[in-house]
Amino acid sequence: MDFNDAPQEAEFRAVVRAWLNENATEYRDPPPEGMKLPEFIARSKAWQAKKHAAGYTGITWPKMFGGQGLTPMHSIIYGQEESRWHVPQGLYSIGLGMCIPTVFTHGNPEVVQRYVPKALLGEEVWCQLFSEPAAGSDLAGIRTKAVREGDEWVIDGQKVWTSFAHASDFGIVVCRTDPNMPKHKGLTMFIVNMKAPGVTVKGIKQMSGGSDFNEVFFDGVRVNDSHRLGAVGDGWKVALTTLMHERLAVGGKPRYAPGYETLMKLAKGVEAPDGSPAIGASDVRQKIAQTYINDQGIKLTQMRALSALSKGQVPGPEQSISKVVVAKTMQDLASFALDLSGGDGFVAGADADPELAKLQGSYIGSAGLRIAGGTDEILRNIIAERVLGLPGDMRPDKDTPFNQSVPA
Amino acid sequence: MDFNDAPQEAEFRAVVRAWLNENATEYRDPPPEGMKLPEFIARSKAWQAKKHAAGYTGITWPKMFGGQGLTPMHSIIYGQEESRWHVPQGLYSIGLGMCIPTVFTHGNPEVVQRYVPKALLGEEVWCQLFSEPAAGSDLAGIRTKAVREGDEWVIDGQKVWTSFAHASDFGIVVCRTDPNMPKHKGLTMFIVNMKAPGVTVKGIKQMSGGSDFNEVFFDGVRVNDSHRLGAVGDGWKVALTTLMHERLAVGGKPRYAPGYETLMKLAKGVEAPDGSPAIGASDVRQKIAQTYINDQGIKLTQMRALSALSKGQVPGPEQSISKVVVAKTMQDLASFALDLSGGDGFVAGADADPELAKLQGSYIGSAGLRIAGGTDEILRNIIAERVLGLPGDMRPDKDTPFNQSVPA
Amino acid sequence: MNFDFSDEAKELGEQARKLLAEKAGTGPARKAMAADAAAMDAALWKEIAELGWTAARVPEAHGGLGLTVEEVAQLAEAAGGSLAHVPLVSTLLATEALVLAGTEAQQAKWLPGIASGEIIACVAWSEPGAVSPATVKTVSSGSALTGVKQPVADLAVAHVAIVAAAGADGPQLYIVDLKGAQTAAVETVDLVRRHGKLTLDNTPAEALGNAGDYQDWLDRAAVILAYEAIGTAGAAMAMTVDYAKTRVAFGQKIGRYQAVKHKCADMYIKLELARAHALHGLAMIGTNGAELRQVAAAARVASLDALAYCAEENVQLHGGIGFTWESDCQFYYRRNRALVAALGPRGWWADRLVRALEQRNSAAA
Amino acid sequence: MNFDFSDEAKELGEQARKLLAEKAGTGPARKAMAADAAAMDAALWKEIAELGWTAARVPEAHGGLGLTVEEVAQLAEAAGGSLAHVPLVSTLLATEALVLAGTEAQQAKWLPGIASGEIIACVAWSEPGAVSPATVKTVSSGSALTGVKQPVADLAVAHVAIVAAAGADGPQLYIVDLKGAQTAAVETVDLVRRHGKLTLDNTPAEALGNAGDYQDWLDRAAVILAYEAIGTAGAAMAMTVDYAKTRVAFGQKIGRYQAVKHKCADMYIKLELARAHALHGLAMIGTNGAELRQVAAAARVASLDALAYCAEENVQLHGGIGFTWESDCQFYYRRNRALVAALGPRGWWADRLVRALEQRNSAAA
Repeated sequence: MDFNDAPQEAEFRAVVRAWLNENATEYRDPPPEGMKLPEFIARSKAWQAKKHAAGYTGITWPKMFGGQGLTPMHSIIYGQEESRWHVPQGLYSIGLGMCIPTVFTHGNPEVVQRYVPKALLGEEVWCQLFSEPAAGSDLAGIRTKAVREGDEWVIDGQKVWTSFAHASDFGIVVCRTDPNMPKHKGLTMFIVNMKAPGVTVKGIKQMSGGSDFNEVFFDGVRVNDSHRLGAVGDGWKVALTTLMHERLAVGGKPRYAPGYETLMKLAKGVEAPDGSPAIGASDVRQKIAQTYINDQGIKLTQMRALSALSKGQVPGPEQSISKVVVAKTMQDLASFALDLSGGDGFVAGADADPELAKLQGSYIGSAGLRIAGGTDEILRNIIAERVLGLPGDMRPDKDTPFNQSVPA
Repeated sequence: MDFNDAPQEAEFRAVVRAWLNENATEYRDPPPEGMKLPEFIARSKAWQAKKHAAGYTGITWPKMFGGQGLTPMHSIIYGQEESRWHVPQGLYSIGLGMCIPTVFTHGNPEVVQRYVPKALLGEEVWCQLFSEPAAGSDLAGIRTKAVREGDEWVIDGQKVWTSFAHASDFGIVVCRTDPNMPKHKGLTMFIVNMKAPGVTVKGIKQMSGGSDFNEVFFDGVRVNDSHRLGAVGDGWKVALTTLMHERLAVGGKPRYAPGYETLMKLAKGVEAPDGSPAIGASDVRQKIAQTYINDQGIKLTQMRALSALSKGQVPGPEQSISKVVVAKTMQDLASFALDLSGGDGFVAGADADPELAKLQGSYIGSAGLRIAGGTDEILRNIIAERVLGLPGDMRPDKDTPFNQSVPA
Repeated sequence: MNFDFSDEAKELGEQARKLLAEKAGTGPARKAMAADAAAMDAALWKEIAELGWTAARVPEAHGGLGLTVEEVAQLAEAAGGSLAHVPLVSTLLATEALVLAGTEAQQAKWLPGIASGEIIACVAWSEPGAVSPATVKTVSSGSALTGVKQPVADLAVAHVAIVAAAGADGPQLYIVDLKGAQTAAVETVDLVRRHGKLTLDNTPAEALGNAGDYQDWLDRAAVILAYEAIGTAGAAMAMTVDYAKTRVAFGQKIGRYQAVKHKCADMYIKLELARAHALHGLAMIGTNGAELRQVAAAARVASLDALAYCAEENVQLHGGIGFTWESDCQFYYRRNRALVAALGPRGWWADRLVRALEQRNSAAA
Repeated sequence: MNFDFSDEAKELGEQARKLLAEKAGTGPARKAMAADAAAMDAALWKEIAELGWTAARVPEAHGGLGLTVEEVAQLAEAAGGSLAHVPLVSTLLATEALVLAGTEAQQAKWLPGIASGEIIACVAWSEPGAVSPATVKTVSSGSALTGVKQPVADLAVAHVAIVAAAGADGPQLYIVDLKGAQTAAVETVDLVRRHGKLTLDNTPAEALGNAGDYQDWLDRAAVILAYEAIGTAGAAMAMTVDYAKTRVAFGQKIGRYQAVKHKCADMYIKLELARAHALHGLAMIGTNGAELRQVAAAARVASLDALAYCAEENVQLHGGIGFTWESDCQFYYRRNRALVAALGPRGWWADRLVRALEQRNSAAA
């Protein structure tokens, strides 16, 4: 048992590393703080084009769609190596991770031809338009409607929690096309041009003060039927294939989030109730141990999954525990550490100690992380139902026509 | 604000105390261990007769049923004073606390006349026959059936968790009299003679080794219609009035259960990881504090309820939190304290330290306490629904005829 | 047995909740959050003073109403529940110190102004590097203090500060007239309530009682702040419960799901435990009960537990919308941190509780 | 990356689970619980020995199979899951000590008999008044020990005990031949596995390695026992999940209720965290990894957490029936206490984890 690369993995890693050493030099240091969106987009496009030319885009995609036809392990190794550099990240993760696979799986040949290459090259940015104000955890509760008019569909409604909508050229959008069918059955998926008339994007400010998401309003937006993905009424099935990719992406502890080391360091400098350094207090030590167990346990669980991938097997269900453990551990750690710091843990902004400011960010950010990509509650349902085989919750509206459903 | 008796309460307490000082002298010390049932019954009957003669039975009952017509506060004060002595307890608590009030509320005059006085005097012992193997938390799932034959009903089925069934002369039993009605609507309540042919009582041994409950089997047991309590089909409503009394009874920490003081004492004698006495370890101190907060908090919450009673008001809903807090606190404390004691916390029976043996009893007993009289889960439902007004769980079988109900 | 608020206290609480439901709450809190907003709602403060809330605890001899700590608790809970943008709790805490430990002259100097609302008072125990009220680095020369106090709630609008600093027998309280004092605003996690930094550089100060009085004041402050926390936690719980009754997912109100329902029940359980201990604290203050030290600590710990849980799970049960800037969830989530900082953390108070139990045990032995 | 059991280890685990599902489990455990039952299932032990499980870890030179600790872990998990009434884990723990620290002569003396199953071995570190493996009051005169060891699992059937006692550089291990040793049965909370008291009164003993070896053995024992706990916890979880799929209340299977469902999910989460650390422990043992100290402690703590939670909530989710003597819930509930006692409590191991992190940090600095 070991954590080493298999020989062919080591070889690929060496090639990637050499290429990055050659080509990523300008990303040695973190980018300047407060970069504006246009510059971020320009930098992202430049890097994506470079990667594309070198054959590091679409690593796991079939070659017929411009991919490299390699294994998930190759993709992970590339990602691990790239993450050692401060290359621009995020702009394409949803488009290439979720949208375009849906496009090439369900789109007609012309559409695939038109959109996939430009997306892979980074010339066009994509977003995913699924969630709505009344359809969050219950994604099939979508109300945005698409009505057919000849060769076109007319979309009206509102989407929410859309990352990079403001930077996107296109999106995939799930709409209700038949409200007389039960909720999961009357949905259809489309490609929509985010610059089309009637599309309005509005940033959502979060509790943290940041704005990572948008609301998107559709007001009579027209889409040609050729831009439909999958059959009319099959939108739920199509969306599920998209979401499968999300579950894999949402997982470990955010890269810079404080962990047990933060608490160890902090506890050396503050006092326990008896006046001695808090690092000697057993409640502090128990918290350090529990945080180590949770965070490190998730890392190791991910390594179990990687080992399965490395052997060409399908990973077990164990990685489904990642986010629910990581997010709550972050919140508990931040809360405990800020408590421990008294008034200093409360003073913020320019007046704050940088470590404590990070913990404050973590305390607030973790409240969002416990929700984004599936709430703690939904994830526990998923573990219990999909992993342990327990029956689902009662779903009184499952078989009712959507427009006749009365909430219980 | 104070914890003192109001003047008329103090007066009553003084009278009670004087009477007990006079009459309870033989109960100054705990009874010998391992007393057999017949002796316990004999002692209980003797004490009940003495109380009855002095006017301390049925304290809150209407005078027309032989009660004293006093307030709940009087009853509580009597109970507080009595609990300072080791008088026999338990044999009548369900009969007089739950069964007989149901009898005199719903029985016909002859039945009341026949049963209530003897019960109050302690001559006849009563038990309550509601729960069944498939009807625990979901009490309305009762399958024991009663079929009418002329003036009689014939009962067949099985009850479970019946305290003192083996010592009882009579019981109140809920039966399904119409399986074609929805589950809550086809039930009827009867008085049953526990010595009647066809009644079999079998003790249930618990995980703790003790045997506080019984199974009761009914095999063609005949009951005259005059012994029906309430209308045919009203058994659920009648049972609810009985259960209202239970909710009030199930509550605080068991009298001899270990609490924070136990942990304080224990932690002086064992070592923390650094070799110093564990009482100085902050995780131990946090556990002491949390246990104090929970146990003492419940005591104080009960005092809030008593204060309302004392003013002639209806207590608020806050006492509904009692059992769910107390039982889990007991389990957590016992687990923590046994952990802290290493191997000594595991050695049991004759080889164990008496304090640790008590904690072992508490660790095992608390697992039962978290279930008896409403599981933690049911009690949280009750708090959320009755106190906070949240809607109930989905109940797919609520309106289905009982005999056509298919579990979801 | 009479373990309950007096009818008078309940009535004042009713009045306070009613007024603050109208004049305070999350709407005004949102306005107060703006960077250029005033450091307090002066109009509301005026109304509060006119209603006699600041006079409640001030003895009649000094122009007050001479009411009990029960009334103070009712006001603190109402303030906490409404997030009222006024220095009410700060002033009540300072008043309690003056009532407890002030000389006749000190009371005569400060209390009439407090009663009338003209004088706003704050309390300043916290220091950079201090994690609890036990740690005080500010030094006293007898008649002047030197040190830094931060974060101090409502410092910007206060006229007088009750300051903890080293004394002959350990930390104790002092009175510092803020006229001309060196103060600055400090940013905090709570964007509504304003906090400041008080730099004492041989600043004139008068001792307020002794080291024992400081400890006694901490007990009383813990009980009063427990009520503020209970108020805030209760408001967060109410917000959650309301949402759970109306929000629909998967065809049913989310309040039907046990995961949601049981968290609401746990909020209620934690709140009732906090209420029990806080009320016990009031009873002990009212009767000079010997158990106050342990009871106050229990109230502090239980109320912080209730607040943290209600504030955190309120966001959680709202889902995505609860994490937006537009949602009111953030007010309770942020205030949670303010009330931890207001008198030191859970861990220190839990330890103080156990110390009190140990002392009682050894006294009994 | 190859962070997984070897195929060989998996195969042995498969074999073990299959045999023990047939020959052990709660039915035999219930028979073993009777006061007059034998202290082990001798027929099963014979079969186990014939299958080479006791030989797995013994070097080929001493008549064993020379397999790795991965096989040991698989066997421990299978034993834990089946509650098998045999001294398998005790013997595996003792074997690990002999393999780790035994001289050639010591290995030659004991390991062949262990490999063949003729010699049963137990480990005796626990003492009255000791809360952790750090506390050892038993003294050594060089060639003999004096002290009391209790509770010792499987003492009644063992031929040799690996005993912790004071050495020159702190506690260390010794080998005590139990022929003629003064032993007695002690009652424990676990009614299935038998424990005993070993009274050492100048009893001949041979040092087994040094103080450092004792610490290293503790790490390995923690990892092996983590697998036993994972096995037991997994069985309790499986019992809960099975029940939740079939038991009906209020017209639906109780597994549909989120209160039930989420507790099952939490069982799974805790188990997977324990599995991750325990597997890490195996990897560190296999590669002599420097991080073993912290990893073993993490595995111990995480596995105890998983076991306590699964055992306790298994009773809870069964409701009344789960608290009866007839229910199998009690086996896991009681075994939980046995496995805490088997190597010292959560708190001590959590502290050891942090000490290891601190040492790594200061070494890195």
